[in-house]
Amino acid sequence: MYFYALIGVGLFSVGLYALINYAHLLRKILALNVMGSGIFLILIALAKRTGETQPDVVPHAMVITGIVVAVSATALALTLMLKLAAETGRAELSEKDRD
Amino acid sequence: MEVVFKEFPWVAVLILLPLLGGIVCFLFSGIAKFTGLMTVFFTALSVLGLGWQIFDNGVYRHAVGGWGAPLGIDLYADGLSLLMLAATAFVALGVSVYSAGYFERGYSTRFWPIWLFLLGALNALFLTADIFNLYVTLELMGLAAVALAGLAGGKNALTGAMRYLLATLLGSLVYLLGVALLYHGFGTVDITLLAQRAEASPVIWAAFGLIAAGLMLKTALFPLHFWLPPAHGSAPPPVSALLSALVVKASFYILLRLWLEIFGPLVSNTDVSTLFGLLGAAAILWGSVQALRQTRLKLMIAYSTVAQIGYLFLAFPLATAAGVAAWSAAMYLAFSHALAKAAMFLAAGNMLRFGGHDRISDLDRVVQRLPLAAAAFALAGMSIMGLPPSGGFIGKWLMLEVAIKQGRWEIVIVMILGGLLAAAYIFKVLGHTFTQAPSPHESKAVPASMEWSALLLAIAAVLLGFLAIPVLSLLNIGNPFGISEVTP
Amino acid sequence: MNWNTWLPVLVVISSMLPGLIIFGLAEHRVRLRTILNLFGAVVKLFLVGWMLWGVYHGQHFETRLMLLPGLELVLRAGPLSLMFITLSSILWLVTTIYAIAYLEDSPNRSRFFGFFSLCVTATIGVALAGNLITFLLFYELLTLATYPLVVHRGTEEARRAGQSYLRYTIFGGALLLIGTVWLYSLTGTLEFAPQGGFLSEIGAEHHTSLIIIFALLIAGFGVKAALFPLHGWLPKAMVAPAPVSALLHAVAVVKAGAFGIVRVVYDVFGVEFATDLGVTGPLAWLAAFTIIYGSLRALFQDDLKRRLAYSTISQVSYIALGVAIAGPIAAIGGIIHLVHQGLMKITLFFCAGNLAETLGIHKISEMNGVGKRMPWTMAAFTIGAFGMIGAPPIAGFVSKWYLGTGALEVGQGWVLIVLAGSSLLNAAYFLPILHRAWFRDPPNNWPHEHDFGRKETAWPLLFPPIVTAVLALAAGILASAPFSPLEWGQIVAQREFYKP
Amino acid sequence: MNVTTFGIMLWVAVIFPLLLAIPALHSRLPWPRYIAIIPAIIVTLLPGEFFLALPWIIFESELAINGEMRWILTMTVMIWLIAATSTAFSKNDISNDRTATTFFLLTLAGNMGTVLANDLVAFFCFSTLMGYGFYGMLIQNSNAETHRAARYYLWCLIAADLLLFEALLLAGFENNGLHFEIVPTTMAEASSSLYLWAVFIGFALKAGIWPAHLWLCTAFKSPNLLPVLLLSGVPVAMALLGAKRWLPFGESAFFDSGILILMLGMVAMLYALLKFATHLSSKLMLLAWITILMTGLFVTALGYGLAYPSEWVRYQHYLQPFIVIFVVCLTTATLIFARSHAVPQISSLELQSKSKLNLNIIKIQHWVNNKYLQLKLSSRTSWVKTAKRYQRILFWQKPFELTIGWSGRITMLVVLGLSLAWLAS
Repeated sequence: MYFYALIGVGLFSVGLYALINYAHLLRKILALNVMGSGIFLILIALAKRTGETQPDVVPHAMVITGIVVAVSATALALTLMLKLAAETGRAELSEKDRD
Repeated sequence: MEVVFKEFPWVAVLILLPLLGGIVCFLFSGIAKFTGLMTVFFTALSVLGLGWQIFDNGVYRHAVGGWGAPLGIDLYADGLSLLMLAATAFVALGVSVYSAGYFERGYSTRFWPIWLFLLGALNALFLTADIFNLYVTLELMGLAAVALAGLAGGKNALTGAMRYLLATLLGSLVYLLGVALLYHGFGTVDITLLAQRAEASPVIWAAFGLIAAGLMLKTALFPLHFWLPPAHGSAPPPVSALLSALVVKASFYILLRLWLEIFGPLVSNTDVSTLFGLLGAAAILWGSVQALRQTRLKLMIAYSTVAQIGYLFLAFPLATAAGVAAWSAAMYLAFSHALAKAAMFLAAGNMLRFGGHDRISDLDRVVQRLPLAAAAFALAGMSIMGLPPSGGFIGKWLMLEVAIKQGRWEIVIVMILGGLLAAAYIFKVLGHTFTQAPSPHESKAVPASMEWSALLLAIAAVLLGFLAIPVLSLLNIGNPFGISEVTP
Repeated sequence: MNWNTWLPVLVVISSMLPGLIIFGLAEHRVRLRTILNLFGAVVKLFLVGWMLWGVYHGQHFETRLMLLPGLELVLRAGPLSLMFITLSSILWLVTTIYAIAYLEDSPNRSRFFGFFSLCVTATIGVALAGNLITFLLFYELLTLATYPLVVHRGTEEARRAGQSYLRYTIFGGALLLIGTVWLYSLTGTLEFAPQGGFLSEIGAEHHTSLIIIFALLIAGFGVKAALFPLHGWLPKAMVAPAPVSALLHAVAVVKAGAFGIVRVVYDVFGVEFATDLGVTGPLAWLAAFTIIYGSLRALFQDDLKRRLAYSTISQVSYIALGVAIAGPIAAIGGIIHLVHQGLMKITLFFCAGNLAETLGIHKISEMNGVGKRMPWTMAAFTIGAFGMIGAPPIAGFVSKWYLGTGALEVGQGWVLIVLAGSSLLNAAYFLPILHRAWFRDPPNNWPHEHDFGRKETAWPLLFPPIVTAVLALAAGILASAPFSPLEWGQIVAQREFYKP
Repeated sequence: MNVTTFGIMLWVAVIFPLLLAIPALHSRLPWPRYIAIIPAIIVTLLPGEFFLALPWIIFESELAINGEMRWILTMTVMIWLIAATSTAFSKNDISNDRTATTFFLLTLAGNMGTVLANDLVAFFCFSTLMGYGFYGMLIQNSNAETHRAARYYLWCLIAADLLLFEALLLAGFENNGLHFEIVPTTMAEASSSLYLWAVFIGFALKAGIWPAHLWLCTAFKSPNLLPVLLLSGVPVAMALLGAKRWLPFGESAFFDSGILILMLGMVAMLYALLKFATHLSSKLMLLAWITILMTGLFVTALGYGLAYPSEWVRYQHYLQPFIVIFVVCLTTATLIFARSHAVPQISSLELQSKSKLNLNIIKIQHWVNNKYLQLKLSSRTSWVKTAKRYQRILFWQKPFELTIGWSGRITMLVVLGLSLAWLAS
């Protein structure tokens, strides 16, 4: 059970690393999604509580909500990225872009 | 009639009305402006209703659909929530009137739905009683805010919005991880239950660390403020006003709520509050100095927000010995900052619209030609500087009093320095508004609604200086800051 | 709530309301603006007269508004307040008349008169403040209301002067804020009371704190009172139009600072307690030094207004000196100088303004023979200047007299030397001006002459300095008359020094 | 008419000239200089002693007149009548314009007030007014020499006023009132030699007593007749009057101070005599030296009075008429000299007036003087040399320089001798 949770933590960390390390916005957005998945995994993994046969339903509800939020966030992010790319020609953030 | 008013589920109205209004605006873009204004107006009235309700009946708790924790959604309103709701309502009214004049047709249809959506999310956030719903509202608020920030298009705005989006998503996710840990540890997301169940343990520490980090990022506490100036500085002025006045305060509200209810008693270790205090002090000094160095008006105001956030965090080290007074001071500062900063951004927007630029040194005789905007800027500046009589002064006075009573001279000095620096950057602007710029420019007319909304918000920020007693007594409904001491 | 509680508020509002309305007036509505201005000034004068009468007959005027639990806004009319507001309201009326004529046809007059009225409002508030927090509030308002007046001309020089003014005053305000909060956290009250009172009960372990608080408060007020070394803004602020300088020097800003010092020593600390703390001595020395320093600097100024500015630095410290000598008679000297200096200095500034407006004269070296061209103006100037020197029987003589005998009374003979030195220096920088004006021959052409026909200048410009000069003379000659500044000064000193 | 009405006349005598000093008023009246004196003349004619006290005036000052002061007032009136006459008929006199009249009247008002004052404050007020008014008269349309004199006078005046102010403060500190009846007595009891010296030096400066005589000598070279005329009488007499009224005579002995003052007076007399002997050339300057001589005499008398109160009580009644007679004689003499000699050193005239008539007069005077002076110069060159050296001492720039003139040396020696003698006793 903790195995999955640890994998979740791992995913979160990898995502964080990618978010900071890569300049391309698509990679950053993907990294955020990976982080989100990591957290969802943790939530699911920890839903099975000791001493109970039935897994807790609340985390599942949370994950579903979380996924909905993540999808909309990703959609917004992608839109923004496309607009930015159209505006600057590059899908990257750079200090030099300011006038 | 009175009974109806008192029993009426104002909280539900507060959340649903803006969402509904947002949908209407989205569907019928022709009446977006009218619907938006009406919605905001009635939402503000509902805050009044809720205020009356909890003033008479005390704390309000409502389980949506009768489900109750842990599965259902609990709504909770005490003085603290009410104060934040009131701030939201005031700023919302001002900004909405302003936006009605500011946004032209094309932008208007996009602005109103998102803005009402944001309003709904904010109201929901302030009324939520469980930490997971806090996450959801936080995320909704963040997304709406990003959408607004990018509304204007253009390179700067989009870059700022993108940066903002990444920061806010990262913050939310880190917060969510903390929530997951807390749920795992104590099997509930309801704040009250958590407060009962939680005990000092590594889980608490880990959760606290994550939650605090996420929220600090979203609140833009130094040194995690990097995303704020570009986002606030390049968004359209009414949006900047909303972001600076409300959105950053919302995440601070969550941090404060959780600290008060859950973490404060458990990790009440002076190191943590000292760290918050240190970061707050650094934010004040750094933000102010940066603001002073800016040549663009809106960026200057954005950095000023960074500095003003710092004051809120100064309350942490002070609250260990004098909870109520310190928190009252912080919330008073937050409230008046919301009004003043909104007014300031709106006034800056007027100057921007008027002159077509916001270079501080080229502000060309604004005082003569745009007196209301200059007055709004000056009055808002008064509150930001903490000059009497203004809301900012009362907040600073309360905080200084606590600090001096505790002998925390370093905090006193930081606060005074912050005030002086604020005066320096605000009067730098005002000085230039009197003089003729080296390159005079053509001016563009500014609608009266935009001028007056900014001015009225600024006046409200100043008048807040005279309303300390009612506001503080409202704030203490439900005793949000614990009962460790009597009201000062 | 009865009439007596409303009166202080009405006195404050009587200038604020016209000010706010004037902001909204269009630039060309000269007549309405003038009527509003004068109406406000006259109403205020009437209300103040009423209050004066009431207080003289033992009535009590007080308004309170709760600001925070335990922290109230208090407006109260005592003898000391009344001296100050009577001065302010009379001089406001006179200055308004002057300013209307002075600024004729110049731009942005609505803004100017709006802030002008607010400035007076803040001054009245400072005078009526019944506790330190109210004082602080109006004191800061005063800073804000005068800033637009200082930068009114909108030139780069004016902007710099404004920034310099703010650098000093905001800094002073910050010190004041710390001092006030600190005091409040020590005592829990900020109420002004005759002879201080509430501080002397504080334990000896807090005395160091109290000394620091005293220093903070005095430094905070000292900025506006232009005590050395906090005086730097004053000469720079001379870029403002003449009515503003007149107002800054005689009525509003500088006086508010000096008044603050009086309040702190008398009504917060109490003279006796302050003397016990040992803080009055250094204050007296600082004031004495400022007196000499200001006069010395004035000697070397060729710009007339700058010379007057340094003279103000010197003269206002007489007030602080009178207070710091800590004896009842010297107190009278300090307090009445509040009024006397106002009357004399405003006369001088009006005259300087007249010279600038009528003949374009700004420098002393341009003043040759000006007495022949503008005899009335220069006669008023002469009275003001002799008053400053302390020549009898002009008002300044009475102030110096009480300062001197007061100093002797408490055995501080050194003050006499300071007074003599200052008089000597005053003579050294005023008499050459008079000599030039009266005894040198006028040039063929004045720098920038306006034509006023057969009159020496416009009536509304000439009338105010003559009125104030006559008042300064009357305050000296009729010093023992009822309602004279001297008599009020004696009433105040009575309250501050002798237990009832 | 009762005493109160008489009392009001006292005020009128002072206020009337003061009001007339306003140019707009006196330019509309014929003979303003005479009209201004009329109330004072009436006061001298009113019988008995009377006073007017107004409770609301500064320090409850009052004016009064008694038998003793009536003498002085009469003298003052006479001097002013002479002064008015000396200018009234000379229509071309450059000092006859409006501003000059103003200063004339201001000085007149100050003088009347000084005589009538019955307390220290009033005396001080009016003597200040008189001093500055006199400065104005002195400097009107003057030459470089007079300018210098006026400047010296001004500084003496300021210094004197400061000293008197300090004395006043001391008196005010010791007393409840400042009337001439009380102050000297209480100050004598307080034995305040600080007060005594402040008063003495203050009035000495105003009277031009040696060694503060510089302004007096220089002022006698003024091209204006009027100030020269008044010089010998008004300021000097008023200063002596002041010293007499302020100082505690006949109360208690101030032996040391008294003797010092006495010696000073004697030295002044000696110095003036020596100067007199060396300055026979200019008759007007002789008057200056006579003035200094006489003030020296008075100072000697004052010092004696201070040192021996009982003697003062016995002889003081002779002093008053003496002052009066002396001053009136001196003024008349000055008038005669001045009118016959016109202006002494016309070469240094820097007249600004552009009137043709004036210029002609000046030219004639130039011619006369040059002739006269050249005669003198050629015949007595050695005199010129010594005169130049005195000039240096006269300006008192380097008083202790070794090249000091012989009259100065003798004076110094005498001072030294007297001091030694005094120390030995």
